[in-house]
Amino acid sequence: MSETILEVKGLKTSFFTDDGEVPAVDGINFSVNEGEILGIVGESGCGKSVTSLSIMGLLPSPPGKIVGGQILYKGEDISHAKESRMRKLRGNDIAMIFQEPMTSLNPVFTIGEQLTEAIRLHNHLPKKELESRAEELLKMVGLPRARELLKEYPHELSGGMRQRVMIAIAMSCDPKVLIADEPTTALDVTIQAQILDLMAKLNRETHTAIILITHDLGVVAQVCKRVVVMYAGKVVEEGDVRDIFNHPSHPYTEGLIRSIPDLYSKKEKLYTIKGSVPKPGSIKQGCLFAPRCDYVMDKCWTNAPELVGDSHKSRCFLHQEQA
Amino acid sequence: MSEPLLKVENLKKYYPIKGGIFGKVSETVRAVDGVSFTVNEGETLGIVGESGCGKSTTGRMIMRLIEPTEGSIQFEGKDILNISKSEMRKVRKDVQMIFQDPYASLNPRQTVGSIIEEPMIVHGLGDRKERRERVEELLELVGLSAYHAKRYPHQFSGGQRQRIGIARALAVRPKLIIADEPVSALDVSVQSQVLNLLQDLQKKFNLTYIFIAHDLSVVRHISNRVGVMYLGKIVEISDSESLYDNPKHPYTKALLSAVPIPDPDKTADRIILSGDVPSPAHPPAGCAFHDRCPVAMDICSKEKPVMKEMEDGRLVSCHLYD
Amino acid sequence: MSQSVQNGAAKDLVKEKGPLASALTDFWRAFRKNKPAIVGAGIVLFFIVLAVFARFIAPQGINDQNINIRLEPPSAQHWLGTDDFGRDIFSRIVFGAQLSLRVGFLAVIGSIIFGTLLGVIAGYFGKFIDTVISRFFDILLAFPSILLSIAIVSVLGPSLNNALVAIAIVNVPVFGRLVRSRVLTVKEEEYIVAARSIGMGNTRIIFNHILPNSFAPVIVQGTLNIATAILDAAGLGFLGMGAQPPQPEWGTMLSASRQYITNAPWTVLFPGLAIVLVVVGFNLMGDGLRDALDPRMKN
Amino acid sequence: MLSYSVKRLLMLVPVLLGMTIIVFAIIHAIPGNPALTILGTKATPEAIHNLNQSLGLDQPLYVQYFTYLKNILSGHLGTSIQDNTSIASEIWPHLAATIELSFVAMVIAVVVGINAGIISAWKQNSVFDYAAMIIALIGVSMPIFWLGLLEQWAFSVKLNWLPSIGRTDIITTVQPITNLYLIDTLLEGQFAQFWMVVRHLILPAIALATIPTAIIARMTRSSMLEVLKSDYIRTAKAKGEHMFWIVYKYALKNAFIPILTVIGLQTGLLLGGAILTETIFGWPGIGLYVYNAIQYRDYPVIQSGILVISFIFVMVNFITDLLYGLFDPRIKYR
Repeated sequence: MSETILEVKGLKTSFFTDDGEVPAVDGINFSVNEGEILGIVGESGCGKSVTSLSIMGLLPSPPGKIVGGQILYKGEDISHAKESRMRKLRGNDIAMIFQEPMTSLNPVFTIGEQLTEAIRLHNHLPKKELESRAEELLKMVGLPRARELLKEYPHELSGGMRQRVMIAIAMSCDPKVLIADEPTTALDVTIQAQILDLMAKLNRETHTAIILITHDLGVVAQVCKRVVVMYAGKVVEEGDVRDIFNHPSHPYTEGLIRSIPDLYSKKEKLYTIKGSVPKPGSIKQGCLFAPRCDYVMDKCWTNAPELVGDSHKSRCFLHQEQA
Repeated sequence: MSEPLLKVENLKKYYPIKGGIFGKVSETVRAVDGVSFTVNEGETLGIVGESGCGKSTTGRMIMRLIEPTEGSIQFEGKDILNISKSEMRKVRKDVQMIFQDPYASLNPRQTVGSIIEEPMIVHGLGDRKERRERVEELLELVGLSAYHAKRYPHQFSGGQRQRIGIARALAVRPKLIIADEPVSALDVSVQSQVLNLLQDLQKKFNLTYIFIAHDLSVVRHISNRVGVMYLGKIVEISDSESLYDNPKHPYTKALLSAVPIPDPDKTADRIILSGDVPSPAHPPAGCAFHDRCPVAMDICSKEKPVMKEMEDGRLVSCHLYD
Repeated sequence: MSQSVQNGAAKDLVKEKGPLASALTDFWRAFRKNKPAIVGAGIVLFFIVLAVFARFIAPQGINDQNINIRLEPPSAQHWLGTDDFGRDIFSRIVFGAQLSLRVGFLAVIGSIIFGTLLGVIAGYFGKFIDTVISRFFDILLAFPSILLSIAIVSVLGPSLNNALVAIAIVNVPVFGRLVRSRVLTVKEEEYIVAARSIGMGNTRIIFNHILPNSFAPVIVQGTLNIATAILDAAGLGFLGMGAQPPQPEWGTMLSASRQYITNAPWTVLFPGLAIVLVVVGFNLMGDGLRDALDPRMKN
Repeated sequence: MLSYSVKRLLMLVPVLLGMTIIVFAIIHAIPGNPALTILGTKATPEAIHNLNQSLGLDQPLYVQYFTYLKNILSGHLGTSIQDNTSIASEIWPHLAATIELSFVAMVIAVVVGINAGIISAWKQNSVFDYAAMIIALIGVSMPIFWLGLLEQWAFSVKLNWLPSIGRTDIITTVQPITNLYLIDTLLEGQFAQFWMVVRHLILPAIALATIPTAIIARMTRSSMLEVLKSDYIRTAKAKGEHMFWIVYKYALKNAFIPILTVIGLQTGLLLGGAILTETIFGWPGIGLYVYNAIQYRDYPVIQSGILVISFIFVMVNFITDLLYGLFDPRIKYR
């Protein structure tokens, strides 16, 4: 097995609002190995984006703050690293792409200016080489007319092309880890297929580890090797993608998979998870999923289960009883 | 077979783009470019396509929220583009709409009760007391409670707001409901709740739906028949079983293969289309899809394909089947 | 519907409250947290009290003259000193609050009424009417505002009421444009499309949907404009085109006492401070209202 | 770009025409007999008759307007009632004085305002932010004529640091070339005079700059805060860019459009505010010219003064419009 490059240990991130401390991420653990694609999946408000911003040190602060745990990059805890250290890591070692390709590029600078910036910051290349490197990057992400594109502005590009540019920017310094936060959510399905294909190709070719954050189980199933399922700020299940989809052991994971309409066959009625995601901090004790769970037991209301298991971990009393 | 509830023929919407000092029309955006279909009572017609394909514009033209440039729309045999105002009012009562964004489609300064009551006031249904009772009845019907009537939309979650939107659409007992991306803003677990609700209501009141969406799995789940749109045109339309199990048009095939399946063992061979959807201001000559089509032939760049009926009754617009 | 859905739906809702009460509570909660806004509202309230109870608060009448005590510095008897006619400056400032607040409120209310009317017509009906009204606004806004007020007053003749009318006219396009752009925005909102889809008519859409949703920015702008209206009225007064002596309008008072600044600086200092204070009050309150009423306009 | 400029310029025509109509209306909206109002009740019938004729008041209204318009277009602004001088020839020296004062005030406002706004936004909720915003709040709430009086009292009367009246000392005369004394004195090589002109400029320029500085600072701050929250700034941070460059290079260019708009609009405030400032500081600009005309009910001068100032304001905003394209590539000049 390859080496662990990034490890998140007991990470707790809270937002401090007028209503007090709201825990957005509440003690999560996972690790990323060199060159793998890890999926983090969950619905809105589960804390998956906060996790990625915590890793990058880009939490909007105030109100956001890491209140506990560690983020180990190559063994170094960067959860409270100095800004100057983080600047060296960002873009160079850990890069990120975002959900909205429309707003993530600066509208008043050319593609070339934005693409060469990270390279300029982290490797001091002469101007000539900068330009050829930029062109090379655009070709790598499958964009035609690379030379002309460098002089164009973001609004002249389509959504799919912009997301390719974002990927080119992220890959410009050969990062060890690429965090992709809902990279295809804003795109049409045929464009999504193109982008996922590109990301898988880059992963194979450059051996950059990818953390793919998404709400779309289909995307996870098609692209990732390992999956972390998050619910209300906690990891509820983690394991190999086949284990998760074929034998989901947490009722939430199971419910999610069952409530998606099937493209290949028509079901009479969809399975539903009743109710909706609780507001962060609104459930004080017991399992956070208990109010929506079909298998809820008495102790679920009072005791919070731990995440247990070896390669396939789950946070549910159902399976801990059996074990 | 009886007369269809809705019959749309050769519907078009062109937007002129003005430029220059004197505002001359420099180009035309063909948002919808000759769309025809029928919808029978009690069925659900799904319309799928990617953003900018004209599916929402089509829906809004049927509501006459957008005036068509050309074509005819017949509802219960009447051409609603050429009827008197009072007749149109009746049609507006029979055709209602559900919107995509559950946050933007409810007036933030109105109570939920008054939102649901408003269509009844506009159409002069019932007195105050009857309307209030109906509001409570509707709230219960969509899975909310009567006491919710006094609250404001911002006090509800996205899924609940979509239920409010559905209650508003049902208030005047319509026959046809046009649902424009009704679940695309919702989380998966909430999405299935709303889809089930829509199906339950359809059975209960014998409703007819036009279900516009970009999510192919959702459309399959809810629709009896499905039309696939590309650049303002319907490229294929048929009953959903045969369309999904055996797509004919190359675009339909590519679209279906692009959907990520939530099953790691089913990694189907993807057809990855190159490039982007062309601008509707400059659609390619001939078949609009030919420049991205993996099986394009010479004729495709020259002649526009016409809609043809296949042996099993499905309609496809592609030169492959000439 | 399944029973479980209903339970879930009910569970994550906030506590039950009446509709109006809940809207007001929300507003109050947002406003209360904004300390500067509270200070602003306090200042405004203070001046309103001064104006309303001027007769009881002011130790002397507006024009009680006493030549023996000309230009006396602040003392226990005359808190803010006396002016060149031996009038008590504090008393005059208290009575002046009546004039300034009256100009501020009336001018802005006038601008709001006409501005909203024109703005709604232009924004909702569009096309030719819109072009005409918008051009009219453009023309009015093409003049620096104080110059246009001067022009209008020079026609009507200098007086406080004419200054009020001039300020109101000058600010009509400010509200007109605001309401027009608000109407244009709201008109495209999906709930208006929804309203049209159920067959609702124009009048009902304007009054039930568009106006209530355009109201918040008008209130905010109105509050901020009271501040500028008071400043402009003082400026006109200072130029001799507003209130005329012996009216205790603050700008007019400044104009009358500027020649005594060397010997009796308090005659200039205090009326000016009164203007700054009341204007700061309205500005703070306006900023606070903006944050509380319209989260989209927030920083 | 050219076609856009032409189009925008054509759009100015109705606005400028509307302005002339309003200015024209000033005289004709005076209730009663304008000549009587202008000359006062003691006027002789002969004087009234003469004035009526010289103003063309006996003609039909539309004829009067077109005569007026024709005169303006050919550069005739009429004659002053007060001293029978040609307004057109009188107006430039006054206008130059106002332009000099306003320009210096605007430079102060832009430099101080933008930087204060940027730092406030960058260090949001810091002591600097609070202090700057309190000062800015008081700045926008300040009657500038009052500020001018206080300045004179403090810096001229009490401290005797700076002159309080006029553009020059009474005994000195600057040889007018452009009538912009800062330039004229330098062209003449009169550095002592230049310094004197600068000293005379300081107090009125600061008084005039106060409100625009405060408004620009507030606008810059809120515009920058908006931009700093945006996704593309997050992208820049994710690349490891230093915050200083993010603020001054990336964010500022994005935030600049609304700031530019405010700067354009502030020129109107400056030119209007000039009338108050110039009155206080005895600054012989167009504001003082109009103020004196008001005292004498010299309507042709009032008319022309308002027209000229407003015309400059319109042109400044026209130029601002054209400048948008420099900062935002999304604005297409069609």
